[in-house]
Amino acid sequence: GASNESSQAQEPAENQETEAEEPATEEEDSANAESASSEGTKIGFLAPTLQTEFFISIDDGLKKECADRGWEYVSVSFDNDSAKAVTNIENMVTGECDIIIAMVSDSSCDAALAAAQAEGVKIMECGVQTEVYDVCLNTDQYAVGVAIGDMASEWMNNQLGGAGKVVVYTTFQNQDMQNRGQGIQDAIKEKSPDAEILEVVDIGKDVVGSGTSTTENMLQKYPDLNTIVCYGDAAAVESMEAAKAAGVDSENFGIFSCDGTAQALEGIANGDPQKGTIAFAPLAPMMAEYSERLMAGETFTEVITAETITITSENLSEYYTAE
Amino acid sequence: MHKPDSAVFKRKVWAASGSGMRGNMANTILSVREIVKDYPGVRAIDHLSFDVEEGEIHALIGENGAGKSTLIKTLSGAITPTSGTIIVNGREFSKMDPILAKEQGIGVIYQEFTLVPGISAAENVFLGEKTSAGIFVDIKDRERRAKELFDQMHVEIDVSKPVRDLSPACQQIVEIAKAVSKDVKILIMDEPTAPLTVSEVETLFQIVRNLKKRGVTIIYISHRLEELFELADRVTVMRDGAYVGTEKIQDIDRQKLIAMMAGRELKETFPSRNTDLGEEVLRVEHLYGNGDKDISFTLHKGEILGFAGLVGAGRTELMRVIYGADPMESGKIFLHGQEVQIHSCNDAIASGIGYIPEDRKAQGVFLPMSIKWNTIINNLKAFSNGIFVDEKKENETAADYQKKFGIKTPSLDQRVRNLSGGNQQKVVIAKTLAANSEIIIFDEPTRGIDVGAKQEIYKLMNELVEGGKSIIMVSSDMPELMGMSDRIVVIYEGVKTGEVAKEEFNQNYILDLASGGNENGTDEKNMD
Amino acid sequence: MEQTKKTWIDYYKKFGIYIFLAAVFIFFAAAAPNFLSYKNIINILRQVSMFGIVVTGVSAVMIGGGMDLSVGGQMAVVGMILGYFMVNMNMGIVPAIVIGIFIGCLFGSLNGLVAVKLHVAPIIVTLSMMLVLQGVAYLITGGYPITGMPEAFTMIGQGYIGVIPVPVIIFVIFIIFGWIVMNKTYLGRHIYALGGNKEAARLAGINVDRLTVFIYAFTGFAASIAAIIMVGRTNASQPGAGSSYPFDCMTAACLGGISISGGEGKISGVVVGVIILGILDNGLVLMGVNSNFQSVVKGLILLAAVAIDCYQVKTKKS
Amino acid sequence: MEQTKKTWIDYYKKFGIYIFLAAVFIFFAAAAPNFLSYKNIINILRQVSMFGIVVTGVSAVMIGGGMDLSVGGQMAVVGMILGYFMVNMNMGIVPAIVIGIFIGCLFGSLNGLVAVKLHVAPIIVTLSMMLVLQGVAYLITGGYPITGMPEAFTMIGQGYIGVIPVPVIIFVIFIIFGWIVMNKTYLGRHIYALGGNKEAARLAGINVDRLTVFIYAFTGFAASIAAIIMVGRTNASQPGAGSSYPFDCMTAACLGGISISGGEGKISGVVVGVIILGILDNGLVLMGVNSNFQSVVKGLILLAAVAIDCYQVKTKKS
Ligand SMILES: Nc1ncnc2c1ncn2[C@@H]1O[C@H](COP(=O)(O)OP(=O)(O)OP(=O)(O)O)[C@@H](O)[C@H]1O
Ligand SMILES: Nc1ncnc2c1ncn2[C@@H]1O[C@H](COP(=O)(O)OP(=O)(O)OP(=O)(O)O)[C@@H](O)[C@H]1O
Ligand SMILES: [Mg+2]
Ligand SMILES: [Mg+2]
Repeated sequence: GASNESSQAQEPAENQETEAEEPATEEEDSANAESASSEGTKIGFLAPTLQTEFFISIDDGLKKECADRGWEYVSVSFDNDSAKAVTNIENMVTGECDIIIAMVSDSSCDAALAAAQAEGVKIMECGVQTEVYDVCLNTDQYAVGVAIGDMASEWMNNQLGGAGKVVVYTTFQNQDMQNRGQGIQDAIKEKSPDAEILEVVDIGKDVVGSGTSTTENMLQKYPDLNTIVCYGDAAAVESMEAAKAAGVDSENFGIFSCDGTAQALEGIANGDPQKGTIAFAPLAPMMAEYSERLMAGETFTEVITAETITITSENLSEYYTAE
Repeated sequence: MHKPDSAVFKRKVWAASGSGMRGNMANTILSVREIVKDYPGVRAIDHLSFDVEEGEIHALIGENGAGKSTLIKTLSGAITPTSGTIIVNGREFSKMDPILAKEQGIGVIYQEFTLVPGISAAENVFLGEKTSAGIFVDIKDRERRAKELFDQMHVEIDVSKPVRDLSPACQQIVEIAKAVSKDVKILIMDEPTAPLTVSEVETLFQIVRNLKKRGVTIIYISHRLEELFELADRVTVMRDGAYVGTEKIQDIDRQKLIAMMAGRELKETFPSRNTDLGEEVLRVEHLYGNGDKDISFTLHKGEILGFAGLVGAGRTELMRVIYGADPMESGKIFLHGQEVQIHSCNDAIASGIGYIPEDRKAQGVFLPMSIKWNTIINNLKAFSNGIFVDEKKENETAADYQKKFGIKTPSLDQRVRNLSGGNQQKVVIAKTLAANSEIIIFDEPTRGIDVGAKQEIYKLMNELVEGGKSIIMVSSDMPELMGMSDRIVVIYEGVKTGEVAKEEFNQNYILDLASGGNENGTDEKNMD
Repeated sequence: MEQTKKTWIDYYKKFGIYIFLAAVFIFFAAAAPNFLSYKNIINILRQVSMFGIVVTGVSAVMIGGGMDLSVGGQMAVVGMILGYFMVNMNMGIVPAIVIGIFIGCLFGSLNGLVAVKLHVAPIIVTLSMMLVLQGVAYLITGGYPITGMPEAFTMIGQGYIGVIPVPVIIFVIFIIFGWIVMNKTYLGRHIYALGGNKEAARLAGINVDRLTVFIYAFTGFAASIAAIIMVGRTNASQPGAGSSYPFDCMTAACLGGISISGGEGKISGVVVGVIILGILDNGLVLMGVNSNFQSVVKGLILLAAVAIDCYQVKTKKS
Repeated sequence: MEQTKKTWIDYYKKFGIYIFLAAVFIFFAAAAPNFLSYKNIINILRQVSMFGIVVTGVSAVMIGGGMDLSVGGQMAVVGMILGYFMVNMNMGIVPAIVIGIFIGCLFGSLNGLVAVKLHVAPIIVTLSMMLVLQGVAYLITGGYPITGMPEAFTMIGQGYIGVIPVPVIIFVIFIIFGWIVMNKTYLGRHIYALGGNKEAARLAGINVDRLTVFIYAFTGFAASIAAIIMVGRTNASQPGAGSSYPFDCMTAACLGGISISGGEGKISGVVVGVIILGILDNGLVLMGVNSNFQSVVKGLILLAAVAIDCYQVKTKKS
């Protein structure tokens, strides 16, 4: 089993070597030349969950990218359970994946990833940087938080003359989100020193509806609340609906978050309390690109950082068109 | 108005059946044809056919496991027969279901309780009935009507109390009320008197006779043969799932019936024993607890001490305290003159006390387990080397008891759930005896057991006391209690009202004590 | 049979859960800022309505001796279907709602039918159903939420009639209906009988199979009503909705005195149980308590409430 | 008494779950690439070990007539404590493990004690416990995972003895032990007795309270062993671990023929149930099946297996 797998894993790499110079973006049309090289390549995508829009869109994007390249593709959710992540890495190795794109949350899968590497599988870590990877596409969650905070601060300074009454939503269920929440708080303190952070709320598990009830409760607790800064769009759009239902002044009420989901963009477009969100550069094409480069034998020492885009009503039209 | 002995029972019999013979009863209301019921590994009913005539009281008897309950369950639609037909009022059915049976006017009192424990007695009585028009229930009306029914039966039951809080006897009365409250044409009663004592039995008989007068046909199952002679017009005997014969009650006597049931001659007596009462083994002093007040008595080596009382007197409660199943509030228990502390059943077992509980389903057997598993569970230590169970010894012991009691089963691996009621009871007894205790408490040991097996149990009790053991016997079967006991302690509402020595045994006297002594001798329950 | 005099335990038995409610209420009124405002009370009621409707449905099943772990999945699928019809297919609000309710009842009946026909324990049937429906909810749109419901539809979740939020009105109608059915009608008494002793109910001529299917269908109905409110309230259909409901519903029902083994419990108790949980959720947030600590508090409260409730039952029996 | 001949149903009753296992195995051997390799089989065994140990514990409780929904929380807390002691406090491996196991047993006993002393239904006790422990697991480090266990410790989760992974060896020892206890010893018989009829067990002189506490403690023991493997395998303590375990364990136990009402079921069946789930997880991934679709498949398989199992019971009973 083992020798077989590693030779298979090497094979495409050798083929790629001969044409390593070719830019990685042209392979779609030059199917003839490419098919020999990347045929049989198999990508395994390991996501913490395949039940939120963010990860689903990566999954869908990757599926398409792989299909375009004639690659095999498999995706698995480990349901935020490290033991399951380890299990699925093992299963992907058995399933003869050449590259595992692991969106794991911490170093808990290192041993399994190292074992996979030993079998000749290339590891692309994404969203986290641990000790085991061939290429790492990281997003600095703290920096994302800062970007959200900056965006909110700017709005508060312009719209409210800096007199923001802010509640920050974070969740302690996940280390990344905790870092993001910290970034939000630090940025607001720095950029909008007059704004008051009334409370940092841990909204708990990512349960549908928790954004709604938390916002309703916060509006009760702080009648002068005018800004909600949230770690993600899922809870933010629920907050937006709750705020609307409570009859807040949409003009002077701001909700800021991250992910760039359709509903958030729609809210910004409609003049709802949602005033801004942070979108990520589409990850799937980037992952596909780096997979190709990995298969070509390229090695990466630097961490590749994914871009983030701040979307507010000013630049909304570039990213959103109403139906 | 209690019958002191079976002679009086018999005299009454003739009178009762005489009056029952009014008109010609040639009209067949119910017949079964070639009914077969198979269970995995067992044929419970084997090509059975018989007829019931309109307006008669038709007794159905047979040994434990003969298939009586199974047969009536096919009639009520509780189960589906493997093959055969049921003819009710001239209509043929290949199977029944409870709703269909109800439409045909069939009502049943099952051997096992079919009450809903969490709801009130009144609602249980009218379970599944529409007592008022529309979609709304009039609960007050139900309670009033239930109360009327109980009043007619001369029993006092709180109709709004959940039935789980009632004693087994009261629950049985609720069952009876449930069946008679309906306008049934055929009423089937499967051992209705098993949990009852004399006075309720009398009430029940009254009800049955009244129903008969109203033209209701009754199928009556009982192991208490004397009841048949008092009530029944005809009797059908079953054996091993098959039909043996039907006789008019006048044409047959007890001995012949037993022979038909057992397939052989069987002597029915309370076998005599010769034991000398030895030293005192158990003494209870001023025991309070579990509703019992200030009870004292002694038990000697080689003695059978009977406990008499009406339903709800608190005998079972007393036994449970002695056995450590319920807490004692105050009082002392001495074994061989030494005071012992019994805080749990395990303490009791360790002190050499064994207990055969009255409610076999709830307290006696482990239904999902096999017969042999059940047999040794009370004394596993003796069947193991400290850790592992000795399965060879388990098999031998279980086989022993099966032979001794004639437990009817295809194999010792059979789950107890699949045994007939009486056979389950035998397993309970086997299980307690296998624990080899010095003092054994038998609480209603023969409830639901056929005559043959009863003889076995009596014989066994004698063997036990002859072997130096001592027995406490709680029984609501007065002849049995008087036949077996050396002494009888009488309990009335948690208080000991008397102790009767063998020489003074007299049913009337004991019943008097059981209803609160001489002063209160004419309790309302005893009028009529 | 002599009546022993009533002890405080008997009073507790009767009023226990209300005493508990009062205690919790007083505690937060004193400790949580803004708790006692009129608006916050309305707020709490609005927050519990959706959940309360589902719990009422689950309680009916539990009283009937069953269990429904699949309500969350039912809500998710019904929610997705609502969104799909109204947004992706531009269907009118009324037909979409009718279809949604129909499908909810269908899922419920399916639970009942499988339990009845295959003779499988309800907890397993509905556990399987939950797994299946959770998968199905994601398969409808491939996992993407559906947003942008018609304005009029969101009114169901967000609107008011007078000063009372629409969900609260639906909730109140629902529990009054549930209370009358369970306490006053034959149907309700039959459900209690079914839960208390199924065989006895069957032998008493109650069509237990049909009744079972009916109760599960009713739970499906409750789940679909809740799904409508949920979608209206968040203006979005989300496939992950209701994933915490199996336990949450069980918690609320048990808190409200519904027995796990069936045949016992009252709708009024359930409502109180739901409100207690709602007050906890609201009050602890107002007090700024960490959400993990909230979980600890809820666990202890559930245990305490049920322990006191069981204490008397035990005292009575032994 | 005459014996009617055995039908295929009787054979199914005896071998049903094995037939099911064989069918699933053959299906994936044919349909899933690389499924049938020696390494993959070892792989599957390693993957199920941790879960299998917990399910064995839960099954013991279920056979004894109880239920344990708190195993996931127990695992999370024990895992966090292990990490805290070894990493944050630099404690040695052996004392940390001993303390971890001790704490697992403690949680279990606490479940048992509360159930026994407060007379609360086990499902509610352990549900409360789950809520509490899930909260506590997050409170230990404020929600951050702990990583960087000592090398030797990770061996427990990742190492091999010969060609067999250490977790598999622990699992096998555990089930052999469990099987012997449940089938051959009188302790095992007492557990079946307790689950079969608690009152009769008490009257048979079994100290049912002590036994109950013991069984729950055993489940806690199983959970702590699983926690050790989990932490070793992932080299990390995570507060969210085991959150799906309450249902997963119930699924596996029911699949393996454990009855919800207690007193019935075999350890051997449970092992097969666990392995079937492991094969599904592995085979469906190898086949590249969408994870939401996997949920649907699992739901249907559970239902089918239990339905066939119940079919005979029904035939027997009616
Ligand atoms: N569910 C079942 N599965 C297997 N065998 C059964 C089942 N029910 C009854 N039997 C068997 O059918 C036979 C007849 O049982 P039944 O209960 O009808 O006897 P019975 O005449 O009523 O006895 P008893 O006087 O003890 O009540 C018994 O041998 C019993 O073991
Ligand atoms: N579970 C219970 N809850 C409340 N009261 C009970 C319960 N069980 C029995 N009782 C009451 O306790 C008293 C004695 O009960 P029980 O009928 O068992 O006594 P007994 O002398 O053993 O009678 P039996 O002749 O039925 O064996 C009765 O008043 C009865 O109503
Ligand atoms: Mg019978
Ligand atoms: Mg008694």
